Amino acid sequence: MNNKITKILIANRGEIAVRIIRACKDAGIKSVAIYSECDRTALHVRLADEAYCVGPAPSKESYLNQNNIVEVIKQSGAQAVHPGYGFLAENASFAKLCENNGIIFIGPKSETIALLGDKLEARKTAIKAGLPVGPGTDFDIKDIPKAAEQAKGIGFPILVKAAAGGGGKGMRIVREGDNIVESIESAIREAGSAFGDGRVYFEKYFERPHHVEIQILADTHGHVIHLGERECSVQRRHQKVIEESPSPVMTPELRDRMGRAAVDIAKASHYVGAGTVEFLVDDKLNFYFLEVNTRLQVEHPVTEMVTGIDIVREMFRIAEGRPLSYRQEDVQWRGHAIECRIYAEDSANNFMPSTGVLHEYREPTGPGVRLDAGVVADSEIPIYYDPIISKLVVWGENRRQGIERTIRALKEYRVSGVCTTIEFALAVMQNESFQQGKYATDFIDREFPDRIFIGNRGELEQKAAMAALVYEVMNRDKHALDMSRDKRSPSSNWLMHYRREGVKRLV
Amino acid sequence: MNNKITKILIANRGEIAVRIIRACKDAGIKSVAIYSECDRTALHVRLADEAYCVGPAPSKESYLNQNNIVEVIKQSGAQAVHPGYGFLAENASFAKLCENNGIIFIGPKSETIALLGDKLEARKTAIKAGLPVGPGTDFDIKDIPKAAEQAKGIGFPILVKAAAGGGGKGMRIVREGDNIVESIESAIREAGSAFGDGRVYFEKYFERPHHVEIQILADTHGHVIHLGERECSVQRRHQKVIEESPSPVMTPELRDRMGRAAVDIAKASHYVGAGTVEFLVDDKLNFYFLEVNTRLQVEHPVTEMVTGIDIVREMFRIAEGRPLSYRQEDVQWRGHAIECRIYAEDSANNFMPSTGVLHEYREPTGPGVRLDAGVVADSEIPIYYDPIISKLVVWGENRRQGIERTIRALKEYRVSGVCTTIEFALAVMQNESFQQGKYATDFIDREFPDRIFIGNRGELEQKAAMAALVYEVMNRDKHALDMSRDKRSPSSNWLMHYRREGVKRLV
Amino acid sequence: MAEMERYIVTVGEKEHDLKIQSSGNEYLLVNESGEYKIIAEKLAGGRFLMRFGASPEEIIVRPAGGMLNVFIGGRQYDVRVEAYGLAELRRKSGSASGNVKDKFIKTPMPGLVLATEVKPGDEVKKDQTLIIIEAMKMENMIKAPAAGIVRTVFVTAGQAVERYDKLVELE
Amino acid sequence: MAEMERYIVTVGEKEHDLKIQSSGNEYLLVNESGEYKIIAEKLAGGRFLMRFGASPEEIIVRPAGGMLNVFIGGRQYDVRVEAYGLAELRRKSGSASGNVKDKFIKTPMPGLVLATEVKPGDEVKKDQTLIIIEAMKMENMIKAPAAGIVRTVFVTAGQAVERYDKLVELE
Repeated sequence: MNNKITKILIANRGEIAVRIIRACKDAGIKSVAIYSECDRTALHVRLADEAYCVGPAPSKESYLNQNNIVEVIKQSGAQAVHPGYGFLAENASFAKLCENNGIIFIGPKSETIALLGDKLEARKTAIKAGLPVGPGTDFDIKDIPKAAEQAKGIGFPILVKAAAGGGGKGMRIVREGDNIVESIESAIREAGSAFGDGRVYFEKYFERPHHVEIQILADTHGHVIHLGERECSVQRRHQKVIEESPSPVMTPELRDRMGRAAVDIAKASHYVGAGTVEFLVDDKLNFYFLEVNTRLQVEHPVTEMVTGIDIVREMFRIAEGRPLSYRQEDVQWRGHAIECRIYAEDSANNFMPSTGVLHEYREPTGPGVRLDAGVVADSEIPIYYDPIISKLVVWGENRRQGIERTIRALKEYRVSGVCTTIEFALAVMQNESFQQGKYATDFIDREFPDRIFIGNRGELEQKAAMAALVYEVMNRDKHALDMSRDKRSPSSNWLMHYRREGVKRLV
Repeated sequence: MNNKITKILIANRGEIAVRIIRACKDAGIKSVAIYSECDRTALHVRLADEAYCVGPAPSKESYLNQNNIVEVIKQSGAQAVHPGYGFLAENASFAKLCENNGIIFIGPKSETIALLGDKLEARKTAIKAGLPVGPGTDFDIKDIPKAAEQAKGIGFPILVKAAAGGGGKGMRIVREGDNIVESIESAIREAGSAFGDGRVYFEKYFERPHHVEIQILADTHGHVIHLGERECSVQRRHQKVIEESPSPVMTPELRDRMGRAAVDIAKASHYVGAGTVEFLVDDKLNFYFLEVNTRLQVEHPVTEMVTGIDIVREMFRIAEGRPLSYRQEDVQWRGHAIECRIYAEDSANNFMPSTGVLHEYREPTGPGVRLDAGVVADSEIPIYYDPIISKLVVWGENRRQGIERTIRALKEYRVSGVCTTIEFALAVMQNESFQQGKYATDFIDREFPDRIFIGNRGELEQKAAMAALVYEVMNRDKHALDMSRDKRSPSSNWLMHYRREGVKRLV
Repeated sequence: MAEMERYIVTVGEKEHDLKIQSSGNEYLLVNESGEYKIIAEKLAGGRFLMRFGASPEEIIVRPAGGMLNVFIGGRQYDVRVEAYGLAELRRKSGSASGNVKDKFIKTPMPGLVLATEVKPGDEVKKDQTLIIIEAMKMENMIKAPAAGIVRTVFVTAGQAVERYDKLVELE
Repeated sequence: MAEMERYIVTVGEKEHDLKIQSSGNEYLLVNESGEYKIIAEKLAGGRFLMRFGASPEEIIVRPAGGMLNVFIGGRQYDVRVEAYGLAELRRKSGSASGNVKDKFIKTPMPGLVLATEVKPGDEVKKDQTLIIIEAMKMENMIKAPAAGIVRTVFVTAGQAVERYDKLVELE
């Protein structure tokens, strides 16, 4: 098959929809956005060639509404759909629905998604393909109290994990003495809400492994290559927040072995498209197969920065039935790339989601800086979706320069209206263990036991105090001036809280 | 000598000051900005660690005020000064003044600047070093009517060029029948205003050569390397507007020969720092030495994108007396980079400068996009300085992808308040000769004889017409609503021009 | 739903004859080649998201000197919107908008007058330099759009000028 | 030049005892370690360029729920500014600002109530889950800040809540 694609519908929102729309524009392909009612003026809608509403704000009624989406694909005349990550990206029934409707699903075949999406089957496939797998007892939880009993047999800590999972959603660590029933119930609810599939299972939880993943590309002609690894061990709430490539623990020899393992499971599962094979790596550099993510990954840009390969455009090419543009020996790595995911969350308050309007939003630019954002100034951050607003991806000649430039870039953001994790990312970049490349998945717990992510505040805190005071006095003076000029003073103004006789403000 | 630099004053403004401040931050060096009275809140001031006013808005009284600048260097405790490009960057007397005051001038020694800044001496040096030089009769013009007579002896077309020139300022082509006296006078005035040095001379003007330049780096230990070429043939008003690397006409063999020629003249002039050796290349790939720019070049980012080398940080290193980080064989080129200079000029109106406030200013981001800008939304573009506001530098795996991404990025800009050359850059990127890499310095005259740079407007023009009409009707309706709600209507509102009885507006 | 109204919208040299009717934030536009539905949503800072059928465009519109400045897809257009009746009237009376303006030569940018090259009574040729304005370190020659006689020179060397200030009157 | 006025400025846990005096856009601030001159220039959109001596900082200040939200150098601070006299008064009367608030457990973000895990009269331990709120596809357990007895539960499962809405009253 060799189908020229001229129009693609992007079944997603936010930064990844923007990313894919940009690839369409580069490739001269028309892009079709979909949006929920609350995303009417979202950035991905503004940038697309066409845009269609697919339902109300809740994901289940819009971005997960398969029938509406297929309807819009037909209406728009798009030949293909790119699902991005999350939402329907790893939903085999959606891929199947597309196949049945003659729509090219930009990703693996529905059988491959189903096979690798079922963690027990994925594990069997990995073993058959000769990959090392870690310890673990997998079963799909149906009877929760019974499962709780069985779990204790594995030995704590245990990981409750969504069978259809990804991105840390629907995942819970259960330690000795924790309320395992509550954890299971909560994981089931979260998985149901995030993936439309509430199945969860157990895995043995490793305390401090490295989370290292290999990017693969496979075409319809049986060619499979890997683009090297990404180190994803900086996680909070089991969600990756900072990724880099190469991994500080990697050696060329290990990359070669892990890369070949990733290619092997791809071949064993007749994989087509871009994918990611996740591994746990221990301190002795043993590695264990974890799972395959059958989609474009949030952190794919770090691989793009070091290899120079545009993964999304290569996905288009594969979907057209054309052979890969690269052989394994064409893939060369240069320098170092680091991604900081910027979330609309309050890192000072246990990463509570922070919604509202981005009154001020200015991004860093300059040497080595790539920005993949889903927002602009005045964007509204709705409560319904993943709170990622921006990915800062920085390239440096080496890891040290990568960190230096990332710190500089993080400090250049100017944001108001919602809380973000910029300061959290700064605290990580300025952490000594991180700078030395000595960290594993327990990094946050180990280095930030108090969950205080304030980096090297020092002098800045004093400046903030002084700035606030200057602002108060400036507005008081301005207000006093307004009062003397105009007897009809504004009524709904917070400045009115001042008492007449002075400058005092009741807080 | 090996002097650790901990604080640098940047004797410049705009995007290049921002660029250098970023390099300082990356290197952990304190940055000191200077500003004229009208640049009080300019972006380079906002980003620097310290900032000092050096005089009123006109350059001669501020950014060219050597004594004030040296005073501020001392006051701030900076050990070094980076001059950027333009202003004092190639001013030997300023370099000398720094040397005399124990300040490290980040650039070549004052003698080298003087030697290479004098075009007659530079030519002699090139000949001595074995470089090919083009035809031309050089003399410093003192008696204008006499010079006009002498010029005719060379044969038209003739180029009047500022002896202290650069960036196309103080340059005029004189063709058969033109008013040569007016051209000389105007070039002298412009050169005086831009460089504080009104000397001009003649060169034979080549009608359609390629303008190709080689980036060099030289340390204080006698090591000199080159970082390959930049193609700078897209020029208007003798000013480079779009540059790329590699050059479409380049071959590895020619790069090697030109690179070695550039290294030779650097060695012959005891060059230290970053520099650019400019050549004219004809269609048979003969090349001729033109001049040496003894400073950081506007278009240095394209070289940074393809080599991965941070030229500004390497300049810091050289200034500290340390050896270069690279040997010639370490320099590797990957992919293709294109720079579009975005000016605050009206490309629909003969590139007239456009000043005012950037009410709206949103930059493109995403894969391959680097932005070096001197402005943000709400920046004011003053009338006193170079109208460059932003440099869009885009990397692609190959030239085609570089152009595709550049077009996408150009379309992502959102600007209002001043005119820019974004559409001009789009027209160039969409031009067939440019896309085929078949262009020389006569590109603009040849491809855009009417000076109409509207790219593929087509459908967009109709959308603009419709959008304007919708805006009018929307505001008319809103105004009608306001009028009915509030009898005291605003008086200074342009909507007041509407006649009561209808929708008509007198224009 | 209001009635259809007819306008002449001029972009550059090209006149667009358009009819429009609005209902809330929906607009129906008609020209000789068909009907277009536009939904307009106001964003912050003079920006609009307008949907032309299914096709969204983020557009900035700013009033500027009697015209509308429309920024769309990296491009900028100066657009004039006139009710059809008035445009007809103007055309019939022969007062093409250009003519009145052209009598006065205005500065397209703020800057500093470096030199006045003509004086009242001078006969000038088309493209002859009248005034030299320095702005952003470049010299800009303001030239005669057509042959004529200089009636008034409004500026002198050394004087600062604002955008659209009158420089010279020709007759 | 106005007189020096004394304030307590609280950033996180830390109290800054500052005196200030203004003259135009220049401010003189004094604390125990010295004097600081600040020049403040207003930019667009709640932004300020403030110069601390020679050191410029672009700062965004926004009032938010009785506090000031200060964004500087990639970092965000919630700052409370109180006139010294009032701060003293408040401290003496022992009504530490935290106490009154803590009685009511409020939602730190808008979202959907997934479950209420307690009912009036329940005795709860510190860190016991009271309410589960879903926002942005994550479940957020709202826990008891201290041991106590549930007096009121203001919400029910399925209900949408706005930021700072009361969830539970403890006593």
